[in-house]
Amino acid sequence: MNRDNAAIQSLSFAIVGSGGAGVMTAGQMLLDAAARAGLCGLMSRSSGPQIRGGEAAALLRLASTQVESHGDRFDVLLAVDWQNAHRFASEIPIDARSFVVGDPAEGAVPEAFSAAGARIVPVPLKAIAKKVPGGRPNMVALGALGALAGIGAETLARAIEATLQKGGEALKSSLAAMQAGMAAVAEAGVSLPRLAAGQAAGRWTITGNEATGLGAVRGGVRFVAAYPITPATEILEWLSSALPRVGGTLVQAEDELASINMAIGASYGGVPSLTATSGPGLSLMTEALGLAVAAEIPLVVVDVMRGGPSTGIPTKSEQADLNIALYGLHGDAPHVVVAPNSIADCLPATQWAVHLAETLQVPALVLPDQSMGQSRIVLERPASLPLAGARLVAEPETANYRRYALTPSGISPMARPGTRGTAYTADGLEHSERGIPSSQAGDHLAQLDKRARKLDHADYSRYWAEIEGEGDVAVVTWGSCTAPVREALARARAEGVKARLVSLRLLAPAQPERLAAALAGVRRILVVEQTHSGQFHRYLRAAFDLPCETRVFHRAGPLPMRPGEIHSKIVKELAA
Amino acid sequence: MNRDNAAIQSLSFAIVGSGGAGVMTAGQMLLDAAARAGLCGLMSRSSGPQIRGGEAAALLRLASTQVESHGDRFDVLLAVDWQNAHRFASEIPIDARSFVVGDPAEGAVPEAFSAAGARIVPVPLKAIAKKVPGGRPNMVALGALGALAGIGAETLARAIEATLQKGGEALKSSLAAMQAGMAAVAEAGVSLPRLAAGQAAGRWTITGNEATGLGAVRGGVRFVAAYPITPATEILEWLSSALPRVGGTLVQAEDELASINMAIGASYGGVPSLTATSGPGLSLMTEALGLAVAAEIPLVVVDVMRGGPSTGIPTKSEQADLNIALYGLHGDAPHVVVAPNSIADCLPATQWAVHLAETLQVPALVLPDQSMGQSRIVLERPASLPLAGARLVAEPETANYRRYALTPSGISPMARPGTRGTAYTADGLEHSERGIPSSQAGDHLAQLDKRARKLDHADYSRYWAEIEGEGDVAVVTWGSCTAPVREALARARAEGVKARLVSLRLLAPAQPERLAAALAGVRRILVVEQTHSGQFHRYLRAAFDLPCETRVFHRAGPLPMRPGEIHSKIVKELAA
Amino acid sequence: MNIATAPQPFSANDYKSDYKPVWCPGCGDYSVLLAFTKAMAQLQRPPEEIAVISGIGCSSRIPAYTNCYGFHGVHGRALPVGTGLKVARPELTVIVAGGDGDGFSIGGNHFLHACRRNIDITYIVMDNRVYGMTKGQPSPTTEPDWDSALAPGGTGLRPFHPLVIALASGANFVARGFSGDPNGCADLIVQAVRHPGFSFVEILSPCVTFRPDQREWGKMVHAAPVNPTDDAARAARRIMTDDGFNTGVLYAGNRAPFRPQTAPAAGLDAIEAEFAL
Amino acid sequence: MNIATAPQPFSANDYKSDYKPVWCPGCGDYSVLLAFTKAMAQLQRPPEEIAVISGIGCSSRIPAYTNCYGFHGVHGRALPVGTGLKVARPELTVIVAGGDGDGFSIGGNHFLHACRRNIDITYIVMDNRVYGMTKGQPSPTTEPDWDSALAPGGTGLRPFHPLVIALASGANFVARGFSGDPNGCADLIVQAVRHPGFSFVEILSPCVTFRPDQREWGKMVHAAPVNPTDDAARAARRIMTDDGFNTGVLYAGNRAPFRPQTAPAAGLDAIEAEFAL
Ligand SMILES: Cc1ncc(C[n+]2csc(CCOP(=O)(O)OP(=O)(O)O)c2C)c(N)n1
Ligand SMILES: Cc1ncc(C[n+]2csc(CCOP(=O)(O)OP(=O)(O)O)c2C)c(N)n1
Ligand code: SF4
Ligand code: SF4
Ligand SMILES: [Mg+2]
Ligand SMILES: [Mg+2]
Repeated sequence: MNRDNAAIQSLSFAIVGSGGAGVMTAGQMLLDAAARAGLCGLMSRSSGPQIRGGEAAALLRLASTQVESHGDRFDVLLAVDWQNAHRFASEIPIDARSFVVGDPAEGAVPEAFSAAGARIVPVPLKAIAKKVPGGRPNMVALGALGALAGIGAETLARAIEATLQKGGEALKSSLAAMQAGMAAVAEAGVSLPRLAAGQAAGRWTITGNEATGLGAVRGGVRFVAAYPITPATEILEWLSSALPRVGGTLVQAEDELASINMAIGASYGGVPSLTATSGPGLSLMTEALGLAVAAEIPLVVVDVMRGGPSTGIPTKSEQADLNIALYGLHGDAPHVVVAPNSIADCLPATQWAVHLAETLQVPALVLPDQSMGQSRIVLERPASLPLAGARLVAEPETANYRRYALTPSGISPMARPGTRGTAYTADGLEHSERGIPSSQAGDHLAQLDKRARKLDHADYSRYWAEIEGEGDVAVVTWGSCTAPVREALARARAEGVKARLVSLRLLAPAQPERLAAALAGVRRILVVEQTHSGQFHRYLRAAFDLPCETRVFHRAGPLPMRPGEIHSKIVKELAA
Repeated sequence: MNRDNAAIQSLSFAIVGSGGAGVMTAGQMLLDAAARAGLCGLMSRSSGPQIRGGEAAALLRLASTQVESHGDRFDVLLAVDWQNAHRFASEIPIDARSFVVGDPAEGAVPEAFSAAGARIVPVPLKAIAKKVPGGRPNMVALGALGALAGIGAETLARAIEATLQKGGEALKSSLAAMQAGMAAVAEAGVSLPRLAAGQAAGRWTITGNEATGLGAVRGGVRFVAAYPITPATEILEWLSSALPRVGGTLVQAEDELASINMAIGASYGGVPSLTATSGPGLSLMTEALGLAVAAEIPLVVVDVMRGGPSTGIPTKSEQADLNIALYGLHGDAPHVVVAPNSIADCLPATQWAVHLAETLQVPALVLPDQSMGQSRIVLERPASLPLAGARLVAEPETANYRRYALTPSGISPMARPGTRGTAYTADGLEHSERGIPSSQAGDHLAQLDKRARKLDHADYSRYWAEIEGEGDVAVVTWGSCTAPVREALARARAEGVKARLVSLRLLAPAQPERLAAALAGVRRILVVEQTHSGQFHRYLRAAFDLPCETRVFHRAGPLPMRPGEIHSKIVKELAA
Repeated sequence: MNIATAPQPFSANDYKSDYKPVWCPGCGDYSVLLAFTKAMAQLQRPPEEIAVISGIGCSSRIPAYTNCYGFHGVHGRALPVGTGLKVARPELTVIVAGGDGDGFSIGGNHFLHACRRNIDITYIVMDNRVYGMTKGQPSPTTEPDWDSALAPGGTGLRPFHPLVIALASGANFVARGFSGDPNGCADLIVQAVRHPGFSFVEILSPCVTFRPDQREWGKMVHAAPVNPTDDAARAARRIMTDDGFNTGVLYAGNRAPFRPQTAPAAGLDAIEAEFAL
Repeated sequence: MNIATAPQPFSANDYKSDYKPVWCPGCGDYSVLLAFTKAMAQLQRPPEEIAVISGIGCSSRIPAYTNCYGFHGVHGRALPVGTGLKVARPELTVIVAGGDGDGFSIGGNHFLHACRRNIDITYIVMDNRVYGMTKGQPSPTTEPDWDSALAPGGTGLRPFHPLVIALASGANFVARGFSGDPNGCADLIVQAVRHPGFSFVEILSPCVTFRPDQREWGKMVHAAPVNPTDDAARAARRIMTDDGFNTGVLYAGNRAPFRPQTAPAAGLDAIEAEFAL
């Protein structure tokens, strides 16, 4: 899961337009074409409050190597029209070096964008499209952007064909419109630096949510129960097709209380199980999470974080479910919390979570966020990982079988229903080793110790964090902040700052010795996170011994963390 | 809410017996009689796993002044019979100075108790009872214990009469049996030191759960919706009779999701509202708690903590719901958490919580625990408090009414449905000042700031903590640990240790400056709490700057914290 | 023609706010909003004495589009919020509104118990047999063979019968409307609000985006061929066997609405005196 | 007389564990446990191929008193646990058991949806019309005038009709038994387990501690005067109008049980290939 951390050479494109203008289709095709041309890239989506028919923006970043987050600025903003486009102004920073491609027929560039002083490139998208029978402005836009990105017409054509597989008139006119768009850019005489291309062969395009689903399946999950919720639904939708093909099942439950309890039932039955949700759904699952802790049921719960509190901002990202994930259970309920540190990492992080849940007979939470889950990237085919978490299963006819036996590791053999001679009752009440309810202080302490011990003894060495770089200062971060932090650090290093990066993948159980080792010799750290209240920083204070000189950069969502803002903090707080 | 902290002169009695033996009745009557005799005291209950008919123990401590927790040992253990009494051994520590009163007809004193070397006082309870027509051994026991406690026959008789109000044969035989019990003790020639008695007049007996209910009513709560759960049910049962008499209502809901949302609805309607539950129910309420944060609905949620995790140990105490109370909400959701520091404090702490919830338009959690809620104490009539939290209500016809206006205090006038010209929609989605859903970064930040600001600006000065004593070391604690800590400190002071006590009543929002001031000049602290994982300590680390020398004494329930174990820690950790 | 009637201070428009709905063009919920405002104008209840309570979903956005007091809570919990409000403030007219997912999937338990409790509120469900807000998953009322990404080929599950469940659990008034007939819906809502106890109005309200097939509903709905009954068992049997497109009032019962407990008024002192020795 | 039948390796006792129940002396649940073990002996399913799943309540303590695999989960969620288990392990016999509070109050939504989903499991509710475990509060099936500390003078609410709701939401088999007749209950459980799809057995099981009045139940129950029907509407109508003490199989339907989706088997590689460019 290590990645190189050189500064990223990239080009960023934003396509905006009102509902039905087809900006998402154009964006998808552009990313696909770029991938076929041997580039890497990333596309995320933004839209207005309307369910359908409102303004939308496709946000792309293309690069020579794998790219996991947006940069500070956009090279090109293309508007199919300007209706309500100003609402995206804070999401699409442009500057004097940017191009704003707009259709003069759609009116002037709105103040929110023109103020940046970018070079305005008028392209009569509509008029050009009209000249092609059945042509649509978004395909003209695709051609224009493809040309700016240095992608050949043939590659663009293949991307269009891949989408419009039915062929026919629609395909024909799209191809023609695209070509007209390319021509228009050539005519306008604008160009951008070329990105070095690599080998497309063997690469994938995948969203974070799909990667999470695949990580689950690779990890062995064969039962999923869930209730739809933004921005986790795509995990479920992908799994609903994938699972039956590998002998698994997905059940749509009546609510989150049912979905997590169904997953618990299936896992009790011996089948690795998962549910996925977002903050409001996770809230409804904490009682059953506690049950899984007490009854020692392996279980994976994915929480794709969105803006909070309450229903909050369902379509935007934030890291503020950290508290509930770490501490949201009543009683002393040790469990595992894992967070992917990039879109691509959704796969291995989820697979690892399955491995830990199965091995430790514990619920494991996985915390991607909306910015990961709903973004699509281009990447090399993810390698297989040696993570085949297997439960310790009780042998048939085990004499005097004790489900919750006090073993040195804290892990006790778990009988699979159907097995002779090991019948037992799993219980969420405190219990004896046999599982019989007990309110005796001795049993309580023994089981509390056991449940804590099994997490303490596990081997997290390989994946607990990503640690990069050298120096006596460090940035400590997690989740989707990692990519912009990495980029900010690369810039800072280029400027001579020697700094480390520590991005925690394992949030719970805390690994204070490991962090201390990773920070050995570090005199000052900068904590970076996307919350309003500084949840991660508080957690670090609670569970780790931090250097006296600890600085914090935290801010709320929904705007993505930019490398530039982090870079300035690094310069200010760490380079001093 | 200040109390004196002199060392406590007390006598402790345990009455055990199997189901139907009437030990609880005897215990209640003994406490009542002691109160009438001008003593203070405390009684808690313990019973086996059976729903009914299992072994039971009434645990009493009588004292000259208000007493809030048990001591280290029992002076007297009286067994009506010994069936399964050994299960209480860890709850009833006795020693060589103790008396064990048992009926020789019920067999020998079990090893679990006889090992202590206590003086065994055989009293043929059954045989004595048999001599009284209709007499029962538990009434003989009452007489015996009354005699040992130095309570006069008349006072005991009044206590019996108060319970058996119907009079008749039952009363007569009970009185006779009680007198026979007194005589038996006189005969046995055992006695205990006398406790100085005060004035019974004006005193109350009340359980923690009743005190919580009364605190709510005094604070103005007039709507309660709830779902039964041990050990919170008595709050509801008390309120169900009390509320209608003051014009309020209690609704039994179908589940906790309903109960908290009903309370939210009533509070939205302008009526101060509350729900009460325990850990499993609180788990189900966190989504709605977040709604109350986001929509700014005043609300009080009482969580009477029991052993966890999951269903855990419903009838026993632990402080391990601190994490979920502080951090259990998704997103950044600032709210109030208040904890009573004694049984008596359940009243003012709950009233204060109502005050804060109403004033700040925020949900306030109150965290008593089973050991407070289900224990009964004798105390002076609780004084009235100047806590009449009132909502800031919007004026009719407010021009351009903005429900979530960005005021300097963070508190915005809340319109009462029915008022002209201020109709608005309360929303759990992020919103503009008007309450219209918004996913704009600016609105999000403004509202996050506002919701945090109103908690920061509030005045908590008077009640945030109890601070007692002088010295350069301190014990920092909370909740039901406070009373045994206070007692332990009194002993330590008597031994020359100069130490402070800081017991936090306000857990959230954290008051780091106040704690820093309270600990000014303190070089070392001992944190005391009843959790397995040290939740309170971790929280203190996260939110406060603690002295470098911080020691921790934490252990799981269900056994109550004893002054003696805390005293040894104080001696070891602070006196060094 | 209206010469003889008293002046009506409130018009339908007085119940409408000026926020632009986020709904898709053509969504059935626009007509439900219209029907609601018309109904309120018929009732002539001042807007501020009405509270509209909802959960989460496209349909649940309705409160802010009215000029009444509104509460847009969390998914599935609108009925408890409405219940608490009505019990605490019985003088208000409380309308709870939302979608089929909100009401019958995650909110199913509250639906059962609200019907049983029979508090005097009106519950309007905009049934589009789909989760609109989350972009097209099957709801409890979805047909078993409706294909979607989450349930490829269909769920295979028998649709949930909201009206039958309402009757079985004790709702006091049960009606079905179609959003394509806002006047008809307005009339149902008026009757529902006037009827004491828990009134349930299911409005078939097409989701043009994820269920374009529902554009056909206009052709399928028809007035129920029989008069409303006050026999719940008979009403249930009728609904269980009809084609699902009968509209009108289907049941109007006589159960007494919930009354919160009362007790002789007493000062706090009298209550506290009980703690004295 | 049994000469012709095959040897029966399992006796009722083989399904009983040796843990002593925490139930009060005289509690109806002892007889339900007995009925359960008798039924399993009739079915001759090996104990380890049976899973007994429950929530929280006195009645929900039953799993550990059997020799089967058991799961004692959280309050109200037994049906989802049983559903997940059955879908994941269809070869097991899954019995979900619990109380009226667990099943109809906090668990009401799962009850609705389990009936609708019609998975092949059996759900036994020990209905004592009270919350026993929490010491005597009204449950949804409690009579409106039953006095208790939480609802002095009674709730005033119409009792919940579990059998009617089961029928209205699609349960495939509906029966009522009385714990005082363990053989009769055993027979109902046998039929319920054998019947495909979701089978619901309500067993009137007195709480002698908090509802001593239920000792009278023995005099009130009687066999249903008519044969079971496969017409849900008719069965519902009968139950809505009977005296609540009819016992026996009241409905046996023909709905096909839930089948999880299937798809042609494919290696993980085939699935992953779809991500390739
Ligand atoms: C606890 C929780 N779970 C899931 C969601 C996601 N969610 C939002 S609306 C919705 C379904 C809406 O369907 P419906 O109630 O039928 O309303 P419609 O959009 O069709 O009008 C879901 C599942 C949520 N907001 N909260
Ligand atoms: C979430 C939650 N809420 C409340 C409780 C408390 N509780 C335990 S059992 C029970 C009711 C039991 O009633 P029922 O299901 O009828 O079972 P019975 O004891 O009568 O057999 C309640 C309310 C709980 N354990 N968990
Ligand atoms: S998605 Fe469907 S229900 Fe939602 S607004 Fe659009 S048409 Fe209406
Ligand atoms: S309280 Fe009632 S239901 Fe519970 S064990 Fe006792 S008799 Fe049975
Ligand atoms: Mg819908
Ligand atoms: Mg019951």
